[in-house]
Amino acid sequence: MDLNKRYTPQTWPDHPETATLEGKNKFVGFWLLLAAETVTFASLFATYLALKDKGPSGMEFTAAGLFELPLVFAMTMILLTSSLTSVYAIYHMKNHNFKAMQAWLGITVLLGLVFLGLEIYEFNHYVHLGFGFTNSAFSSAFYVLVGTHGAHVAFGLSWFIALMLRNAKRGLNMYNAPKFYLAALYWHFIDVVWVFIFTVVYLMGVVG
Amino acid sequence: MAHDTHDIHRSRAEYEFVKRKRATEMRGQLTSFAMMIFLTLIAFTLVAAEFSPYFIVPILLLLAAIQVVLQLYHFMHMSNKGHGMMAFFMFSGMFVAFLTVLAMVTIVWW
Amino acid sequence: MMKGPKNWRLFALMTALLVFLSGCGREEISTLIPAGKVAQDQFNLLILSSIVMLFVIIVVTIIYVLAIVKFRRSKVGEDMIPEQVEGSARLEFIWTAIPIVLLLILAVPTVYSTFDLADVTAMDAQTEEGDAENLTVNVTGKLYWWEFEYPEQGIITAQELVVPTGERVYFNLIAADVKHSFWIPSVGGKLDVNPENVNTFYLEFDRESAELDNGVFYGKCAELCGPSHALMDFKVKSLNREDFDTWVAAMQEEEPAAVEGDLAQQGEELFGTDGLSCIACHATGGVGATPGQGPNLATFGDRNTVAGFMDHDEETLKKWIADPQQYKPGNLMPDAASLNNGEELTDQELSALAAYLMGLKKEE
Amino acid sequence: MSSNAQKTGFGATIWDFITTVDHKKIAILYLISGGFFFLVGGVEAMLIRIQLMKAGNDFLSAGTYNEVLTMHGTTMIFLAAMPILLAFMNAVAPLQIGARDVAFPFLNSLGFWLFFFGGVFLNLSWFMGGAPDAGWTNYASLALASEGHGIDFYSLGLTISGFGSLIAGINFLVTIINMRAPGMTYMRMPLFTWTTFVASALILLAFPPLTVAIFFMVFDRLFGANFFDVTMGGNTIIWEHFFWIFGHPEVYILILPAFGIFSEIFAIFSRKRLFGYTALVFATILIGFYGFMVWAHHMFTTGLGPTANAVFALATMIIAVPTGIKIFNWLLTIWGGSISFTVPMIYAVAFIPSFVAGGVTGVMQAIAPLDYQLHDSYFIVAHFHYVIVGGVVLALLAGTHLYWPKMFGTMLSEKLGKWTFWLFFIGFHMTFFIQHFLGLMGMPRRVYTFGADQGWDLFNAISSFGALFMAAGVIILLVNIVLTSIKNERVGNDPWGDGRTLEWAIPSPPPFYNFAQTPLVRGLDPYWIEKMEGNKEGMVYAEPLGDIHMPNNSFIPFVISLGMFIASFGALYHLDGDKAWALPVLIIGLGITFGSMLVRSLKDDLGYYVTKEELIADQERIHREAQAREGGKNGGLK
Ligand code: HEA
Ligand code: HEA
Ligand code: HEC
Ligand code: CUA
Ligand SMILES: [Cu+2]
Repeated sequence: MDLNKRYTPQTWPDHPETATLEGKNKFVGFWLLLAAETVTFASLFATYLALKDKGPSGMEFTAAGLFELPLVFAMTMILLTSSLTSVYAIYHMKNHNFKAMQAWLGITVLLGLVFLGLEIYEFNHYVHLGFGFTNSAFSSAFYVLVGTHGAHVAFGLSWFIALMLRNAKRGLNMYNAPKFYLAALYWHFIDVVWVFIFTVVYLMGVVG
Repeated sequence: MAHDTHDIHRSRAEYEFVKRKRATEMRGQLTSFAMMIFLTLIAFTLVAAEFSPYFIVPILLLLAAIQVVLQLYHFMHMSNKGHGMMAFFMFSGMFVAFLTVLAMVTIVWW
Repeated sequence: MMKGPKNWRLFALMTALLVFLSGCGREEISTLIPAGKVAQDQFNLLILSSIVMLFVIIVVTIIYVLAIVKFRRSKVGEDMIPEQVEGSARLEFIWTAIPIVLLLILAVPTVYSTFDLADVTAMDAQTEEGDAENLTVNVTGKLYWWEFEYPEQGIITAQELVVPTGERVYFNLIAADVKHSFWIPSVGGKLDVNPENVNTFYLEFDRESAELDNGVFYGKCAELCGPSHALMDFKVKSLNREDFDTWVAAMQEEEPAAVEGDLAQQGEELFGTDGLSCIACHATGGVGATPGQGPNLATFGDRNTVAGFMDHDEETLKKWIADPQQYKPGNLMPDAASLNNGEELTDQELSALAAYLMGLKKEE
Repeated sequence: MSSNAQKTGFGATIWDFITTVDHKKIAILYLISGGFFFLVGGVEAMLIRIQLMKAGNDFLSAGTYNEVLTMHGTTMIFLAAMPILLAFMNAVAPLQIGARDVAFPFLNSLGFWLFFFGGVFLNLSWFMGGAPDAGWTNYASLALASEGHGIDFYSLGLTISGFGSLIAGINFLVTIINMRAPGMTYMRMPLFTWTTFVASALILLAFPPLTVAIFFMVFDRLFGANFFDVTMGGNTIIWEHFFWIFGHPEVYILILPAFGIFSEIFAIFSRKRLFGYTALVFATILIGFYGFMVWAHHMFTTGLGPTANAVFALATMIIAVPTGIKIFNWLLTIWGGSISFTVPMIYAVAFIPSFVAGGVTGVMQAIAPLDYQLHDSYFIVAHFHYVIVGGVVLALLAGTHLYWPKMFGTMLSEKLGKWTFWLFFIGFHMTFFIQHFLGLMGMPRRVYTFGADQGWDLFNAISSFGALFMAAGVIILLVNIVLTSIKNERVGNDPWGDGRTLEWAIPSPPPFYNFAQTPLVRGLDPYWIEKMEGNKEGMVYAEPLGDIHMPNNSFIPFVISLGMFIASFGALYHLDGDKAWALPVLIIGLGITFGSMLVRSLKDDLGYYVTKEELIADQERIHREAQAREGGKNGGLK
């Protein structure tokens, strides 16, 4: 495969992400990884559900008393929107419009950063309330579940940023198109996980 | 072997056609997005309205499930051709995930 | 599954004899010599499944031996190219169907027994006077010893479980530290002793342990729980109901029997708060005692073992008191020296303690 | 710019193996390190048997015994059996589907080095304050109570090597999905490839729960979390569930590739197509599928309640059906064949009764009420050694003999091989058969000693005696390996004479690009088909001779793994509080790992081409060597 080969929108294939064998391999492998991630997060959710509101006798914090919905609502909207913006980025990738793709990715990264900031703020807030990681089985399960998601967000952002910087001068080619595509897939997956987090942890937590 | 791609050259018309097709697709994505936002709103409203948990929880889970389907099939293109194996593994993963969650909510405390 | 006690007792006797002749373990501990309904049910399942499995093995062996005898290359010829058969739908069907049938044969008693052995609904049943109808024992697994509390009778003992024969005895199991598992092989299968939740089941004891060679059934901890897991044994005395009631009555006596002999009295002193404060961990009365850090020693003189597994004699006892870690690594009893401000106990002091402890009896 | 420039010398060879991304060399790495760990685990097994040789033995202390026992189980399962199977998968599966390489050569190397460093880390615990001592199952309450750092070595070591396994699993899945040669449809794949595929799928879905549970363990022990701390609301049963949600599929991860190896052997040495190929494939898939629904049969006595126990009991029994289908199809494969009793075939033939015996005791344990008696007794030990040693280890030994010529180009001695077999086989039954009865006689497992008054002396003595035979067998195998390597008689493509699948159509060992031209597959057992049609080449080609694209070697996988290895020490000692160096070590280690990952992703690595001219030259060399061999002596069996 030739890195220097230049493409125009007319010569750019329909599915650049799977046009080469390397791309196809990455693509399938990445989906498999997502299947494994599904099980990983399911394990975390399962543990969280088993340990929800469990703690030493006289424990102060339970889900119903702790979570505040407005913040979570804002975070949800932001992450959902970032999912859409990454779809736009891939749309432009397929049209071989590098500039537009970079722009939409930039927006996605910004939204992701805001999300991450809010999450850090939230954790910080809870810790100040006295709901620390080591307080109870419930707190450990909560921080590890939501924190793992947060770590995924952070990783996804670094991935986007690395790709954007590395390829800023190169434009799109067969070598990096699969990478952009997969990073976007990853971002959607993170969004899927968040859907369950806001449903199972926050909404169902508040409901009791 | 298959390491190199076949070069394609599209005529202007073909190109315009593909591009239009993508644009339509993109509008579909926007609709999905709107639906997701809408579902999320319903979910939060339900909880804010403080209905009975027995009523809310199943609905919340249903809404989440719909969102997941939208993400997987529209944003992640799992319905496209060539995704059969991937879909199979995703569903296997979800199956294991389901069993795990089921076990933890039913037979851990007794 | 076998109904009617008479019927299966005979069966049990027969099988026990049979097995005994073929040398399948000691009657105190072997699951092959069941001494109670639960173990008997399980033994019957063992026999049933063994027959099924034997059948499977025989079928496989026949085909297998025929094949490797008939079709060796030296017999069929060096250059023979066998027909490349693809398969046979009919055969596939047969060897799918027959195992399914065999499994169904196993499945029915499995499900029945699973529910039967877990049936503890009668546990809290009460007589008209409001007494419990059945005996319940609360078992606590602790790092390398067992505590048995009889809530209804208000007594506590350790290391040696005493139970009546011929009736269901219900057990509540919980661990005080790490997970253990409660197992009396010849009386019935085990149940785990978890730290977070009480597990409940029942056993029936159909033989008086006095009939056994060593006078007790052997109980085991069956879950790895640390270095001395292998030594976390307990003993079971099954008495007929009358003897059991006598034992309970003796345990319920408030006054401990008077300590006899000078040596023993010196021992009592050492044992108490003015001496080495053994009493801080070990209660010496059967009633009113609360679950302790160490085993309740009220019946120590009646026991068959020291610490659950060692010979029950004064020499061993002295050695144990002087240095428990040497015999049961990792157990939670401090050695005597550390209770005595770092000084080793004299042989005389040890003998005194031993004499005192050996005198603690509730049986005659 | 081909990298097959012949550098020689010891240092160069080491460097080559450290940086290699060639699946055949990685296979050798797996074989050597897995073999080494098998010896370590075997020595631990011998220590166990020596200690239990007689009542009240004091050869090992109580604490040491628990360490030996834990490390024996952990080493054998994670560091010996799985890696040796991965060795054969690497060596053979890509060849069987006519691929030039695996899908991710770089990740393949990374997977190996992660496994390797994880294994080394785990075993270093012996020298750094004590090995893990809570059993290979590492149940939470005991693990949390365990003093010292043994359990932390277990957690971190298995995390690292677990990532390695996950990577290997994904790699094989993608290879098999994407890289099959033209004509190699799913239903023409050799059974070993199929079992590799299903086992990899099990790895993909079973390792995450283990990793998650181990992380909980690490958080609890090192960072004050409360997942398993009962006084803080935690629950130790969660660990049990996760361990077995992983653990049960894990035993099928071991046995399925073993089934695959035996399937190949039965077909080859009966000169017959596998009977009921389709049924065998579907049975494999079914076993994999059911494997996820039965884990609680390890927890019948945990107290989950009768409903859960009954459901899991029935689900477990069902697995006997697809397994039976396999057994009977194998029997019908040799039926009507022309059986040649080579060493691999002897193992395969011995495997059937051994494994069936182990399988049926499994079904007995599935009878929940009966399992209340059997659980945690020596009956269980007997069961799983029957399926593992009688199934997996026999397959490993068989595979070693079968694929040795393909991997190294020279045959192991058949004579010594038979010695190994008989010693091992007799020893195996002597050791483990009697343990069924020990279990029924009330002997719990994991006991470091037993009293003379329990009636278990004689049987334990017999069991220990049998283990000596196994050791003798293994030692003869080692002798065999040394002798053959010294003699080094080269063999041709198809040393067994009856090869059926594509790997036997190319030279032994294959050239680094595997297939000069991608083969065209015309049916099941493609090499057999071509042979039968008198095709001297053994293959038809799907493409003309042309340049071949190859991946570059890379040092980065080694460095990434090394970084995690270093970081683990930091994490482990960080919370001792008195070790100021721990935190820097943790940071440096992670720095090395992430730094090298970054280098990998920023530096383009596009591989290189073997040109058509180089290929032609290499093919000619291979041809000349074959001629020379033919002139001298015919390699192989006949
Ligand atoms: C390679 C590894 C391997 C394999 C293949 C198996 C196969 C099976 N295992 Fe085993 N098992 C282990 C490794 C394995 N196991 C290990 C390591 C443990 C202990 C872990 C620990 O606690 O440390 C264990 C423990 C274990 C237990 C838990 C016991 C306990 O701790 O209380 C149970 C219970 O159901 C069980 C059942 C089975 C069954 C039903 C099968 C079935 O798959 C077997 C199926 C095969 C056959 C049945 C034979 C062939 C079939 C026929 C010829 C058809 C006709 C047959 C019939 C109709 C019966 N196993
Ligand atoms: C792949 C898995 C595997 C394999 C192959 C084996 C192989 C063997 N195992 Fe093991 N075993 C387990 C997995 C395995 N085991 C597991 C998971 C447990 C449970 C652990 C737990 O409870 O947590 C267990 C537990 C276990 C026990 C129970 C201990 C207890 O509960 O207290 C015993 C006891 O007999 C035992 C014995 C043996 C023996 C004799 C072999 C033999 O087959 C070994 C044969 C190999 C050799 C004999 C190698 C000889 C090597 C040499 C002689 C060295 C020469 C050296 C040089 C030249 C350097 N094993
Ligand atoms: C810190 C608490 C503690 C103190 C103090 C203590 N013990 Fe113990 N003792 C234990 C524990 C715990 C065991 C159970 C050990 C085991 O079996 O694992 C035990 C066991 C015993 C046993 C065996 C019990 C049996 O049922 O077989 C005897 C006898 C005994 N102790 C005597 C003494 C004497 C005498 C002293 C004083 C010199 C003493 N103990 C001081 C905790 C203590
Ligand atoms: Cu308690 Cu083992
Ligand atoms: Cu299992």
